Amino acid sequence: MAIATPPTPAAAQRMDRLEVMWQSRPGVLGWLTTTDHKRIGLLYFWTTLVLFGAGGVEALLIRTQLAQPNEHVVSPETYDQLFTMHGITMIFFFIIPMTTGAFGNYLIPLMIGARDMAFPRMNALSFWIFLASALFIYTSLFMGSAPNAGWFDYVPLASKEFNPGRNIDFYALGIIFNSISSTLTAGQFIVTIFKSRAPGMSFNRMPLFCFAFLAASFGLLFALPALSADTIFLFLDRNVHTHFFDPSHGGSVLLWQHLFWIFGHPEVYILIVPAFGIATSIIPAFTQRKVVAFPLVAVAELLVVFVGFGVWAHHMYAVGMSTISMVFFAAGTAMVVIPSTIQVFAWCMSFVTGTARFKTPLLFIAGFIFMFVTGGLTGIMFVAIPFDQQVTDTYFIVAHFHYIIFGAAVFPIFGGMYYWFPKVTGKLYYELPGQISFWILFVGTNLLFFPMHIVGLLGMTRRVSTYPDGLGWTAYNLAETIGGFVTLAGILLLLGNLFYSYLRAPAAGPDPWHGPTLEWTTSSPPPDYDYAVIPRVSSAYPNWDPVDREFDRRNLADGVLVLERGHEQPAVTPVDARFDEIVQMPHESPWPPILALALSLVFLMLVIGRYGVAGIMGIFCLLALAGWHSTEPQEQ
Amino acid sequence: MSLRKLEILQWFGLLGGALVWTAQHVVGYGITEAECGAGGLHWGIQNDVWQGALMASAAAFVVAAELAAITVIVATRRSSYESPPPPGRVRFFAIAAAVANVIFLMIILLDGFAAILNVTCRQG
Amino acid sequence: MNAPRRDRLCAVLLLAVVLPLAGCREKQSSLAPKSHQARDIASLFWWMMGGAWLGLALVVGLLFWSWKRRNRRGFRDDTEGPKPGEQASWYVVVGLGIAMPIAVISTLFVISDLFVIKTTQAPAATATKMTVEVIGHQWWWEVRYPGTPAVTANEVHIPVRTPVRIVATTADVIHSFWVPQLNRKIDTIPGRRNAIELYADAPGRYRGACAEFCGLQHAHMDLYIFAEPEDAFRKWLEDESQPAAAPSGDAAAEGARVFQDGSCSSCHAIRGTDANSDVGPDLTHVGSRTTLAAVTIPNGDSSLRDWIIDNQHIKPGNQMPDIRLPSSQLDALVAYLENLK
Amino acid sequence: MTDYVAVPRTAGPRLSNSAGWWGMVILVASEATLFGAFIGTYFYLRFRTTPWPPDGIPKPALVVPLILLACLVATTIPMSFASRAAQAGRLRATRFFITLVLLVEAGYFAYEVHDFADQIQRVDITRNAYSSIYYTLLGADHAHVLIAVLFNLWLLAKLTRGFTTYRLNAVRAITFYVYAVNVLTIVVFGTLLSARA
Repeated sequence: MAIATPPTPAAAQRMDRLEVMWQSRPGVLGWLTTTDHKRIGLLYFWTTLVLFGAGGVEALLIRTQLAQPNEHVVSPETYDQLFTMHGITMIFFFIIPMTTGAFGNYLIPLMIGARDMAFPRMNALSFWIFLASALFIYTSLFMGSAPNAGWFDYVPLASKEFNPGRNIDFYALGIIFNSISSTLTAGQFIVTIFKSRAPGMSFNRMPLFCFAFLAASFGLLFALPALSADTIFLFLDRNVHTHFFDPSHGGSVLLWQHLFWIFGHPEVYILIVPAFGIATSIIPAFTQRKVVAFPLVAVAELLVVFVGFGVWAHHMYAVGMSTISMVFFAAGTAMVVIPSTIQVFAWCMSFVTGTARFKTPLLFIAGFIFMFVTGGLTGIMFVAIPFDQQVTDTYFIVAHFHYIIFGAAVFPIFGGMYYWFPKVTGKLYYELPGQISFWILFVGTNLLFFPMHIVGLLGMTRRVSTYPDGLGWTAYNLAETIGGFVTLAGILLLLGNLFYSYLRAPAAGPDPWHGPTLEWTTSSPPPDYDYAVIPRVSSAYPNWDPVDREFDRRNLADGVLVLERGHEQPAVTPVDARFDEIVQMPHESPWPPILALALSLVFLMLVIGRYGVAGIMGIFCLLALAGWHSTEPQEQ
Repeated sequence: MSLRKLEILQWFGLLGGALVWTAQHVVGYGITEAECGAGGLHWGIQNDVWQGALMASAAAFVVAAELAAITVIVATRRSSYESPPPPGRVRFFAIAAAVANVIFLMIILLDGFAAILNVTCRQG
Repeated sequence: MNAPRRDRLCAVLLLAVVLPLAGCREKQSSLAPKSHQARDIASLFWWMMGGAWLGLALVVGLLFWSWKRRNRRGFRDDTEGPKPGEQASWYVVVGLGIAMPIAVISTLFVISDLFVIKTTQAPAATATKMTVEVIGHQWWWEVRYPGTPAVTANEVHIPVRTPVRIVATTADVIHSFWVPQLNRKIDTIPGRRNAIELYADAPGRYRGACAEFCGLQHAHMDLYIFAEPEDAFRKWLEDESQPAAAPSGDAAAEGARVFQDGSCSSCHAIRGTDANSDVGPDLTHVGSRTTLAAVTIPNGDSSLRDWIIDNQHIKPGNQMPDIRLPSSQLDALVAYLENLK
Repeated sequence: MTDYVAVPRTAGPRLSNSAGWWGMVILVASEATLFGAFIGTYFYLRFRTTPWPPDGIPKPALVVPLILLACLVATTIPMSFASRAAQAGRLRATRFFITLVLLVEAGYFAYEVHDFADQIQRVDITRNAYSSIYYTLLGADHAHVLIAVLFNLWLLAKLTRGFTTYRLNAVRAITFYVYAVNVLTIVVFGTLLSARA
């Protein structure tokens, strides 16, 4: 029973007061200075969608070049920049910001019954920095000197000697720039989930979605520094002539690979864990059943990231490490599978023992399970070091991780778009085109990625700008390219359907799915203050606890826990979510975009080698920070 | 058993295994690097001895954590993992720990034995 | 015609250094193993793939079952009440989600990383009678036979049914030496000497490639392994060790002069002449190779001529400039080089 | 149902640390991981190089750095006093202790910068991998002392206008940061001085 409709006139007045208190400025300025997690989520959504388009165009250009042997659609130099930018874009500028930035920002506070993130201004900052870093790295593409040594950017190919241009400096700085944003987001989520949950939402009653995003945030927090260290070394080697990666002066080229994959492998799990979270939100809604084996699924989401930190060198089996070193990572690779098998069977049993309503979102989750299991099973094969050494750097790997990253990470994003569309827009979507878009995407992606297993086993290596005829690869590559364009059609239909629904579809009401979690108790789209009254929570499926919801309505009527005196929200104890105190939240602020601007000037100066000017810009950043903290929440 | 004791056991069960596996993984791999790297040789480390000792102690610790978790599960059998905290939360994390520690134990045993049984410093 | 016989026929034809005839289609496939290492890896794959299909079938089966049951009476009130089938589901999750995969994957770990790895790991320095040094360059392979002056490029000759220790190093960036039909791959890492064993069951020509992205022409950095009977191999190595034969005939002599005086000798070596630079491939016996530019184009008068004047179009970005020569000199140069058997 | 029913507590001290403090913990965790990567790099390179430090490079000095380290770590005590004074609402005491910490840290930083410049004159960062990681690690550590200095400066500026909840939280958070930097410096010095072993 939704609390969207005020039970009494008094309640209505309270809601009006909250409305005044929390609404953000109208117009563009409102969007620039906003600290509303929903607006920031939408900003993230639109930005990452555009970048998804860019990465998709790059992918299709690659596939067109590879459609036939000995093609000349693009030059080798362009091709290298294309596949590098494709990787960087899809990983750093689409999936991470789309899941954490868009879905996380919009939904985490709603799911935990909060009114905003723990650090709203920092939240805005993370978006503006993200946007700046995206513009920064795409500038290089339009200057024709985009990163061209692969997203993995191995030295010495990325060293000054073999890559004298600015390409790799853009890579190094762009990655550091972007990871500042990701780190802010990650810390943001951890603290928000620890401190801002609705009273009563102890860890054993927290939605699985939040466990997933907690896991992803911890992953980002501890994985990104390794990449930062690595890219700092790279920048120093290229521009200060240090010797971290230079064997002739005691350095090691494998150092780059170790540090890169210490980040890079957890990154893979960081990409898919939010997808698990989306799946574990959609499954209960469309099977009308709590997810099977709740504690095991929750711990699995955390474990997959944690154990994921111990497997990095399985990307490096071919570099000639000693076997006794490799087995450590093979053993980790073997057991990191278990959390995933736990979840897969928990999801399947939820399908079986619930009543599955195969609406579009659930179809996407079913498709996700299929793709994830396929990609996971080929992943298990890399426990076998000799087999990995045979297929690594071939298209078999490309197939494997596209099943994981497109199939397992992006399908739930699509499913989530449909699932929360009514919540975000207040409109329903059209079901039939939705289901058609799923089937087109399902066929398209499998046609696109499955043949890659085969060509890989037939010996086709990765990152080749073209390939010879007569090795039995041609037909498969053509099929993949066709699949690529089918996938494009599916995505266009999906977006078109949502757009048309936004214009034409009937209103959805607060809770079209009888969804399990708190966001379905408030109106669609949610008001600026999210919840008129701090909800009472006594299970991980609060919207299915009518007693508590009735309790909320009484509270609203009696004015208990409405917190209408200011920008207020309760803070709780981290573990058991006991009510601790009422905290004042900061309101909109112009400083986040200003600081982001100053910071991007720092990076621009660094990339063109004006270190002195960069230092001055750094001082501007400090001034911006000072201005930022000159206003205190209490003083409003 | 008092709730306070259960709390301690639960956190030990949940975090103990994780930390020990982390340590064993980093140190174990570090030993192989030290053993097979040019700069490490003069440290005169016996890989097999170290790996064996490391595996045994880590495994013992993880088993202890697992036992702690099981103790908590048994002690809280009257409440469910959905009950109000602390009991519900304690049971919830104990169940989680019981699974996690099995995984940590398996990794420790697999890489420990493999690091001993494979030829030391032979390029793979 | 069955596979072994066909391969033997190919081998015979190849020993005569003619281009492969249509019909003996070449492979770079890890699923067509021609050595015990590659065979172990392939059978490992087939077993894993069988298991993978079973696992996928299991999951798809469960999803399909739920689809069959989709029209039952709704559980709407169960969302507050007891959860249907929770107990049974726990057994499934713990059994199929924890116990079963731990058992299966641990077995896989033991088989592959304790036993199979013994056959694919690098051979000890003393383990093989013979060592060949392969040096990766952007974008071609230099091949040296320690103990002999023999130096060649992109075409490695080895004795058949003899374990050969390949020492893979690099002159510039990271490459990866990979001949799928004979063994797994090994990267060439600056500052490291990595080793791998090559063994061929049957005589024949095996295609390999650079597997690690190494820049612009990564796509055109392939190589051939020629596995030959012991005596044929000895003969080849003997010839390869010889310095270049003196140019026979006026054209060739003219060509030699062009080579020495022109820009060629500033990058290429021809043993027995003053040209001894090692920037580009050693051309002492270039005429006896089957392909040019790391298996980019077949070797032969016309293709060699095209390569010299137009290589930046054939292999854009490669480190050799297009050489502009009056056609008389070009003919002579081609005649000279093609006679370097 | 014996549940923690959501009822706002009006009186009594806070049950758990503020969000601001947790935010600082997150920052420190991220920084610590960065230094973990640096230190891992140090030993990874070390396992490949013998002798260590490479020939022609003097072993790092022992006495002076340890004395300086002792001074820096000593700031832990006044900082804890500052934190306690703040929670007790004693503004002047808080300002005094923070100023004390600030002075020691500033002095430490000034000397270290001078010493850093002096060392880099003798052995340049571009000499070899050892010098590269040595100066990177050392410089990064000094940078964090500088951040602590800036934090304390900002705190003093804020405290000129008395206490607010926000500033009390800030004192606790920055106290934690100062502790963290002190521990970090101990670890970094330990790593660098291990080259003498």
